[in-house]
Amino acid sequence: MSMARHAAMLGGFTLVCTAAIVLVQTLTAPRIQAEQDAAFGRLLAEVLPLSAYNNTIARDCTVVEDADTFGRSSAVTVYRARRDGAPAALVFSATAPDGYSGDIDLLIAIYPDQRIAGVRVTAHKETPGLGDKIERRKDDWIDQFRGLSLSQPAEEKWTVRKDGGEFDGFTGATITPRAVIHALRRVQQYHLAQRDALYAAGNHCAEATP
Amino acid sequence: MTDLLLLFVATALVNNVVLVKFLGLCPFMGVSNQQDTALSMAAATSFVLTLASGLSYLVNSWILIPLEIGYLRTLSFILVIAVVVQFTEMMMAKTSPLLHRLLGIYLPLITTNCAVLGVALLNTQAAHSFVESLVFGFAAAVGFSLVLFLFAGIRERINVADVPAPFRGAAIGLITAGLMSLAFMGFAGLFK
Amino acid sequence: MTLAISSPHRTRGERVGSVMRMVLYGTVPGMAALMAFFGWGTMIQVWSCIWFCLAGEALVLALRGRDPLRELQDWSAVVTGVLLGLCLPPYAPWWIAVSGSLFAIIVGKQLYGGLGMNPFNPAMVGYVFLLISFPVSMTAWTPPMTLAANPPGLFDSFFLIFAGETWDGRSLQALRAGLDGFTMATPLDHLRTDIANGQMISEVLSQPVFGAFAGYGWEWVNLAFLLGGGLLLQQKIISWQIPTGVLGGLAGSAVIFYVWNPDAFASPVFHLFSGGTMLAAFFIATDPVSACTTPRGRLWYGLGIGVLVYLIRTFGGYPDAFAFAILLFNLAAPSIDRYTRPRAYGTLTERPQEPAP
Amino acid sequence: MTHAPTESWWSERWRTGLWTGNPALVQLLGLCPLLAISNSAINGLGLGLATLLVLTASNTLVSLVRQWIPTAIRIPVYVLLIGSLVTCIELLMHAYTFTLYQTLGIFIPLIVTNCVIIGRAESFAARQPVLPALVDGLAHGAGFAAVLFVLGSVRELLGSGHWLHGAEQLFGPAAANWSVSVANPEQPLLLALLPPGAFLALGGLIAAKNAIDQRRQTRHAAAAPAALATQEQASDTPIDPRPT
Amino acid sequence: MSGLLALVILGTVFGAVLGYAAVRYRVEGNPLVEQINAILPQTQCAQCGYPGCKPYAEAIANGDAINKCPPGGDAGVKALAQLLGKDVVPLADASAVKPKRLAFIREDECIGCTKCIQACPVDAIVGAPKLMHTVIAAECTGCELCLPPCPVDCIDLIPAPAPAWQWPKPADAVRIPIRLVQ
Amino acid sequence: MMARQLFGFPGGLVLDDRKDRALHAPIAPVPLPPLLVLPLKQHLGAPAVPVVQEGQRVHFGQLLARAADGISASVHAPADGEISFIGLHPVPDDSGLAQPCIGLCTDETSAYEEEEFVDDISLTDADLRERIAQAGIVGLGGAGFPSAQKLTDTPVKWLIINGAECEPYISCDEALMRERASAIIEGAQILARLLRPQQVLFAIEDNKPEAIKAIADACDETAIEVVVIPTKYPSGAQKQLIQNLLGFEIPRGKHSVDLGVVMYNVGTCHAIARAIAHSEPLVRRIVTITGDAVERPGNYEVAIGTPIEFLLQHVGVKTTQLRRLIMGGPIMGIALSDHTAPISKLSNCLIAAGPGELDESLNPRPCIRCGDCVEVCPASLLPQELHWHIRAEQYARAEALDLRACIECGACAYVCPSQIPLVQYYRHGKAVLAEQAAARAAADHAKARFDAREARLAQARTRRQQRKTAQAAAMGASPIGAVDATVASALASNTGAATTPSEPITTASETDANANNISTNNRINNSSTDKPVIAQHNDRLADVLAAARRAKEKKQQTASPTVTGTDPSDENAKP
Ligand SMILES: Cc1cc2nc3c(=O)[nH]c(=O)nc-3n(C[C@H](O)[C@H](O)[C@H](O)COP(=O)(O)O)c2cc1C
Ligand SMILES: Cc1cc2nc3c(=O)[nH]c(=O)nc-3n(C[C@H](O)[C@H](O)[C@H](O)COP(=O)(O)O)c2cc1C
Ligand SMILES: Cc1cc2nc3c(=O)[nH]c(=O)nc-3n(C[C@H](O)[C@H](O)[C@H](O)COP(=O)(O)O)c2cc1C
Ligand SMILES: Cc1cc2nc3c(=O)[nH]c(=O)nc-3n(C[C@H](O)[C@H](O)[C@H](O)CO)c2cc1C
Ligand code: SF4
Ligand code: SF4
Ligand code: SF4
Ligand code: SF4
Ligand code: FES
Repeated sequence: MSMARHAAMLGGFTLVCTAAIVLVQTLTAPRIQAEQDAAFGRLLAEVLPLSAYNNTIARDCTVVEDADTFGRSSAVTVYRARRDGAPAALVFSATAPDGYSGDIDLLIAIYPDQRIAGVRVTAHKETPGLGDKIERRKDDWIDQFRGLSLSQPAEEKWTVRKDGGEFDGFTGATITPRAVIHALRRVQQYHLAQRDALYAAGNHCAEATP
Repeated sequence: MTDLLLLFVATALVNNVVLVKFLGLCPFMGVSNQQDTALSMAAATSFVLTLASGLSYLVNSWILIPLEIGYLRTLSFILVIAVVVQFTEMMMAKTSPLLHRLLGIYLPLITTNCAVLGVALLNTQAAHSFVESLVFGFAAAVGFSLVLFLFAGIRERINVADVPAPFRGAAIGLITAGLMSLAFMGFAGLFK
Repeated sequence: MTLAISSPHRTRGERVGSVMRMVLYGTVPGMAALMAFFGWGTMIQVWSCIWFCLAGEALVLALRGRDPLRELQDWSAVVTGVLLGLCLPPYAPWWIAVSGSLFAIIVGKQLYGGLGMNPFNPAMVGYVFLLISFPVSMTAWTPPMTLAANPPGLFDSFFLIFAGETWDGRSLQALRAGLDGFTMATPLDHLRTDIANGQMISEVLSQPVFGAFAGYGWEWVNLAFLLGGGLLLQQKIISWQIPTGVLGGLAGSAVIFYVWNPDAFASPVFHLFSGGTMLAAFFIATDPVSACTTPRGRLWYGLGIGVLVYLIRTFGGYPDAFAFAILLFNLAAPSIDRYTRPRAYGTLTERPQEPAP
Repeated sequence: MTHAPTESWWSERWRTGLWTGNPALVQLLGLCPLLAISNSAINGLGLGLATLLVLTASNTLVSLVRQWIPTAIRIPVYVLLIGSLVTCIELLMHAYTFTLYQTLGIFIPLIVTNCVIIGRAESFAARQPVLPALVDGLAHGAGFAAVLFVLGSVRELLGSGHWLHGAEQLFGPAAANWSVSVANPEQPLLLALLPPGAFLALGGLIAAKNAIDQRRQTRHAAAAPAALATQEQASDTPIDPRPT
Repeated sequence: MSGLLALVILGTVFGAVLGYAAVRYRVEGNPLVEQINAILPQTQCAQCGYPGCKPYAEAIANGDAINKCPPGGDAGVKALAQLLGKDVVPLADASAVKPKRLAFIREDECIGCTKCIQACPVDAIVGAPKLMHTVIAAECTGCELCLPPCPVDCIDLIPAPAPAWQWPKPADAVRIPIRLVQ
Repeated sequence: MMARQLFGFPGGLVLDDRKDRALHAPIAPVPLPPLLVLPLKQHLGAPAVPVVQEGQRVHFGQLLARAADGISASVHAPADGEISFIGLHPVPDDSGLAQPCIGLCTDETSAYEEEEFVDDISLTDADLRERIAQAGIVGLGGAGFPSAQKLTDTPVKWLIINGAECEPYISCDEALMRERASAIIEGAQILARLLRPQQVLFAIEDNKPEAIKAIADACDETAIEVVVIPTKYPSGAQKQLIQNLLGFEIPRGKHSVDLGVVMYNVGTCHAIARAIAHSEPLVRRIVTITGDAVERPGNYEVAIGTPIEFLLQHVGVKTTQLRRLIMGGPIMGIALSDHTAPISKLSNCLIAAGPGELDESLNPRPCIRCGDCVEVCPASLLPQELHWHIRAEQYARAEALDLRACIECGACAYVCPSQIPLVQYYRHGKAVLAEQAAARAAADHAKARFDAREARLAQARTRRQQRKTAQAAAMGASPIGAVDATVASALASNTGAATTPSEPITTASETDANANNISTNNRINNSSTDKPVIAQHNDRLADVLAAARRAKEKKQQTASPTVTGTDPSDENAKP
């Protein structure tokens, strides 16, 4: 008796509550989707100017796997920007595994002519105050790579000044910049070798967003 | 195996639920005046946390994902937790009055311990497998228990100290927790 | 009505102040070695820490309506100041010493009620506070004087600390420019980052910042602190368990890894004579207030610190992990005490076996 | 509560929620979001408002359904109610305050387990008519939100030198220039933004409240020693031992 | 819609489980009440606002404040706080705490009405109707309940025998001069 | 003298003993003072009961106060004279409070009389026990436990004679052992005869070579084994000495006799020998008088009851030098605040300390947890934790940390760098715990009585109910039955204002019976079900609350004229 009553009560409440949620969900779903796309767009816009392409970049991707280059064992989605169908840029997400206290996740956009369109750090665990100047919010260090390529400066100069490279580290912190720059170098090398294959590959967007 | 071990250490120490992830703070502050009670609370929470971790994995991968109703995750998880806790309490009260006397008054508190729900949600966020979910839940429980127990030990000492009047009680407790959290930052980057 | 006075009527007397002063004497050799290798900076830091610790303590005592004059006579604030000052990079700006001292004394000690009540080691609370809050200044160690291009004198040191640059306008950066015009991380920091970078121990150790068996200069600093620690042991200011535990735990862990792969892990000797090992083992971990009190507990406490220091040094985010390891074990101390309590007289659970008459 | 709520009773509700029984400062409930989300004033305010909303609504709903629920499923039902409220708010925030939603992260769903909410449901709403329950929810929610905001402000100011940064996330683009920059130190007090800073700041806040109370009390005691006795009856739900 | 259905089923099942558990695992009594009652001083004086210690123990188990029993004093509050893991709070009515006293019947004035006998919760008064009554000092808890019923107000409260001298707690952290021989 | 394996004991201290000062001369007698003051309680247990009146003449050795029931010891006259008063007088006691004493004005001619020697062989065991008990002998080692009550009937395994005298300054036992070894051994033999131990051990610290030699000589030809133990305070404490000699501990809550060990102090043995051989009750003892302010330090044979002033005068005290006066040793002794206090049976030493000799002020600082106290505690306690908890009034926690195992030896306080009066904390803690235990017992007792009463009332109620129904049924049946029922119901009803003439009789007699016999009530309580108690609870509840309210009103009326809104009828009822 009490069992049935409890079951009915709880079932009833679940029904009402779930119904309310379903209602709200139905009402908000389109807007959430739009916001999500917009958010992805905003992130992309940080590394790649909107004017550079005109396709729906979130729907044009290919998936590659290269643990050495991208620093992750799982597949990596590469987004392809096109302008009127012609290649405009490739957007890679990569990980620099040798940060001071762990992985540094990057988003890197590269024009077909090998120039870097933009770089952003999407996640890291570096020491606040020391290594975290790689964040755009904290410092504009990360912006210096825009427009550079593997030939300018030369490939062997893609490291911190302490190791004989072109780029400044931060006061008291070279590990983090070194890790970022090395990751950039690797991705550029990959881009150099694989550019055409990447643009040509079939369209396949994985679930994950960067 | 080493992966699981690393997950365990990382969850229990490096990303400690209480001091780094900020989960389960209410029981952490509330049930830490004595080590004995802290121990009971830790045991009860560990049980529920591990169980709920596993169950919520099942709910997630058998119901929520196939039906594509991810937005009902919170609701279904909390329902699972509330029922687990309530059921455990009732069962324990009958079958093991001794255990119930030890843990009884803490069990209802666990429903509102956000570590339980938080760990379940973090599990799905990190896309853990079933075994990983269990390990993660258990490690979080161990981390919770560890800091709760140690904190209770410190508080027993503070309770006999001449703390300035405005700081007595909760304030000095929180400051101590702050210093603990400062100390736990030493684990940052361990086995990165 | 007479005031009842309980026995004993003769005691060894109140000796807190003299115990604390003894600790201060113990630090003298180490402090001298630090100054010999790293210049006047250390002395200035120690000096300012002492005064700000005393000021912070006096302030709180006065606010609480206590008698600062009586309580400052326990000298514990001076010990805190000295130990904190010894841990600071020699040319850290003045406000580092100020904020560290005040945080150590006020939050680390007086909020708990002052001497004897604090669960955490105040000096280490101050140090970690600084390390987390101001990592840039706190990781800026200078090279030993003999390696530096142009070491600052006493005057310069003053200006460097209080005005940010030397008399003739050289900044800390310029001073840090040591041998090859580059950075100066501490030897432990070097070890950590270079090994992470894939170098072999032998390569790493061939750099000039490394000396005969540990960091250049640091080995002598550690020997000097060991000497001072010996004095404390001999004077029975500290008990043997904690230093033995710390050094044993550190060396023990180092031996295991070193034997396993001497190319990737530094030798036990290197660990024992690097960074703040001896200072921590004899002066900091032994702070009676925040350590364990039972004899067995002290051994476990020391061992735990030693092992944890090794783990964090080798696998963690901090090149010299003493502050964190000590705070973490301060945290565990009451619980360790709880489980290492000596068995009180008459509480044997099984029946004593009686020897036949 | 058999007597009709008087005016002083209402003001007492507010006083309890905001000060004497403040969920965050006195009852020490809902600490997790309080500490995790208080790294900036706007984040704090955002979560505070969300909590306020949920608390008010849940108190009202619980009070509405209180007669029909058997004890065995009492907690699951409350949790269900709260859970669905939270999910709705989460969806709405996701749709309308997207960036804030991302910052607050896991702590929005965790409002469900915010002990303040279930605490008020259990100890107040489940025994009171709708209107008092609603006001109680408002008062406690406001108290909680206020503490979140103050704590966020303190930490933001100490840790980064500015205040109300990112107001546009909550109040729309027009609020973008509300941000006040107080100082721009070369090395800000990073600690304030890190977990230890959260604990220390809340500890300081509670101590400050205690200090105010204690000072008031001593002044009070000095002024009117007799008044103390009558003050004591201000307990939350007076229990009448007489069987009714 | 399928989601709705799935959750409703989940809810129904859970409701059933709990309903079953509520029936299957019903328990009577609360061991906590006994533990609390063991701490209360058993004076049965009703100063806590409950008719005796046990009812107050029940009230505490249900969440009432722990600081309402004056005979238990601060020590009692402390013990309760310890048991229940609550914070120690000062007694609600500190003025009600007074040194222990005993009832004493002025025997020549007693009219033997037996009203006090009926009031005494621990049977500490003996006497026959119309004859004088007397209080058994060893049994009297000093609860004062016998005072109001007495029609001739012949019951006094006398101080209980002074406790033996005991060592006081030493003064804290101040210099203590030791009285020297004059 | 044989080498014997010693087991040692944890902790302990090596102290500068300074015993020599008092040992340079033999034991010297002190003349009788004009007034002797004899405290009624010079032992552990209940005070003795005076058997003389003020003004009564008494003679040497006459019983003045007999042992009370239980643990107690009698008091005898140390001289001929006249009882001058029976009343409060300062005594050597920590509290400094005056205590009941008997004053004895001694006759000028009075002197010690040597009773003639009696050979104990001629006495039976029972006689011996009786004599020891009659002589008012208590343990002279410090605790003052009545010695006769330690003489069990069952044979023990070990008899230990405690000649350790481990505390600095005190040398009365040593002097006794040097000079009167044979009498001590005689006493030990008597004890051995009564206790029939398998082994008799005589423990002496190794800093007393002369005493060791004297005792060893006296022990020749006897079965007594002299054991020399290392000098380490507190090696003479009973538990530690047993641990040291025999290697086991006395479990918590047990006495040494439970493990077959009985221990007597050498002074006690001497007193027993005198009581048996010379029929002399315990009326004098050896007292070490020493300290920098004493002109002629030494060991003196003093009549019990001799005022301290008199003694000081006799040995010569440098008044300008005198700083503190301690009865007992510097570590365990009692601080004296009144010079008129007498020497009691337990006064083994009197220290008149000069400048700097003893602490003249305490400068306690907070405990720094240095652990020095842990190292010296012979009971393996954590003295600092005990102190922290007692300081915070967490007495139960201190108890859980085995506060009861503390022997108050003071080693911890001696070494504490913060100069914390640790022993005082422990004494305070133990006192509070004892008080709490007593309150707990009283509460349990009250609860038992309360429950019994509730049960009785409930039963009466059910009985009345039954009668009522029976009455209703019987009414029509027979007139006799109806009368019976009325009477019965009247007898059964016992509450409420509706007083019938017969009712209180029942109440009173029931109350009486219950007051005297709780076990009966308990039986009733057990046999009755819970239900009626709860049912009638509500009735009682109203009564009790009304009573409580009235009590409160009464109080308020006397305290302040303001009357808070109460029922006016109530007020009328109780003006
Ligand atoms: C506690 C601590 C945290 C540090 N965190 C970082 C970091 O996050 N990123 C980094 O590059 N260096 C960090 N460092 C500094 C490195 O260990 C190393 O000293 C530095 O990178 C060397 O740089 P320099 O050659 O410019 O002095 C940290 C050092 C310490 C002691
Ligand atoms: C409360 C109490 C009861 C005792 N009961 C006995 C007893 O029954 N038999 C016995 O031989 N000794 C008894 N003793 C004596 C002790 O065992 C011990 O001999 C005495 O206290 C002297 O030891 P001390 O001076 O080391 O304290 C008792 C002592 C105390 C305090
Ligand atoms: C700390 C301490 C020290 C003691 N030292 C001695 C001692 O040196 N000599 C002694 O005879 N009794 C000493 N006692 C008393 C003994 O424990 C025990 O009471 C006594 O030997 C029993 O004999 P009695 O009953 O004849 O006094 C000491 C007690 C304590 C607590
Ligand atoms: C052996 C010894 C070591 C000490 N070490 C420290 C220390 O590491 N840090 C510190 O702040 N105080 C230290 N002190 C001083 C003092 O104990 C400390 O400030 C207390 O924590 C204050 O309560 C030490 C004292 C002694 C006797
Ligand atoms: S006030 Fe205390 S003693 Fe009196 S009835 Fe209430 S609980 Fe019992
Ligand atoms: S005699 Fe009076 S005061 Fe004593 S217990 Fe009975 S009712 Fe209470
Ligand atoms: S000796 Fe004194 S200061 Fe040291 S631990 Fe013991 S009580 Fe504390
Ligand atoms: S007085 Fe007690 S605690 Fe102190 S050393 Fe002696 S036995 Fe141990
Ligand atoms: S909010 Fe209470 S436990 Fe997290």
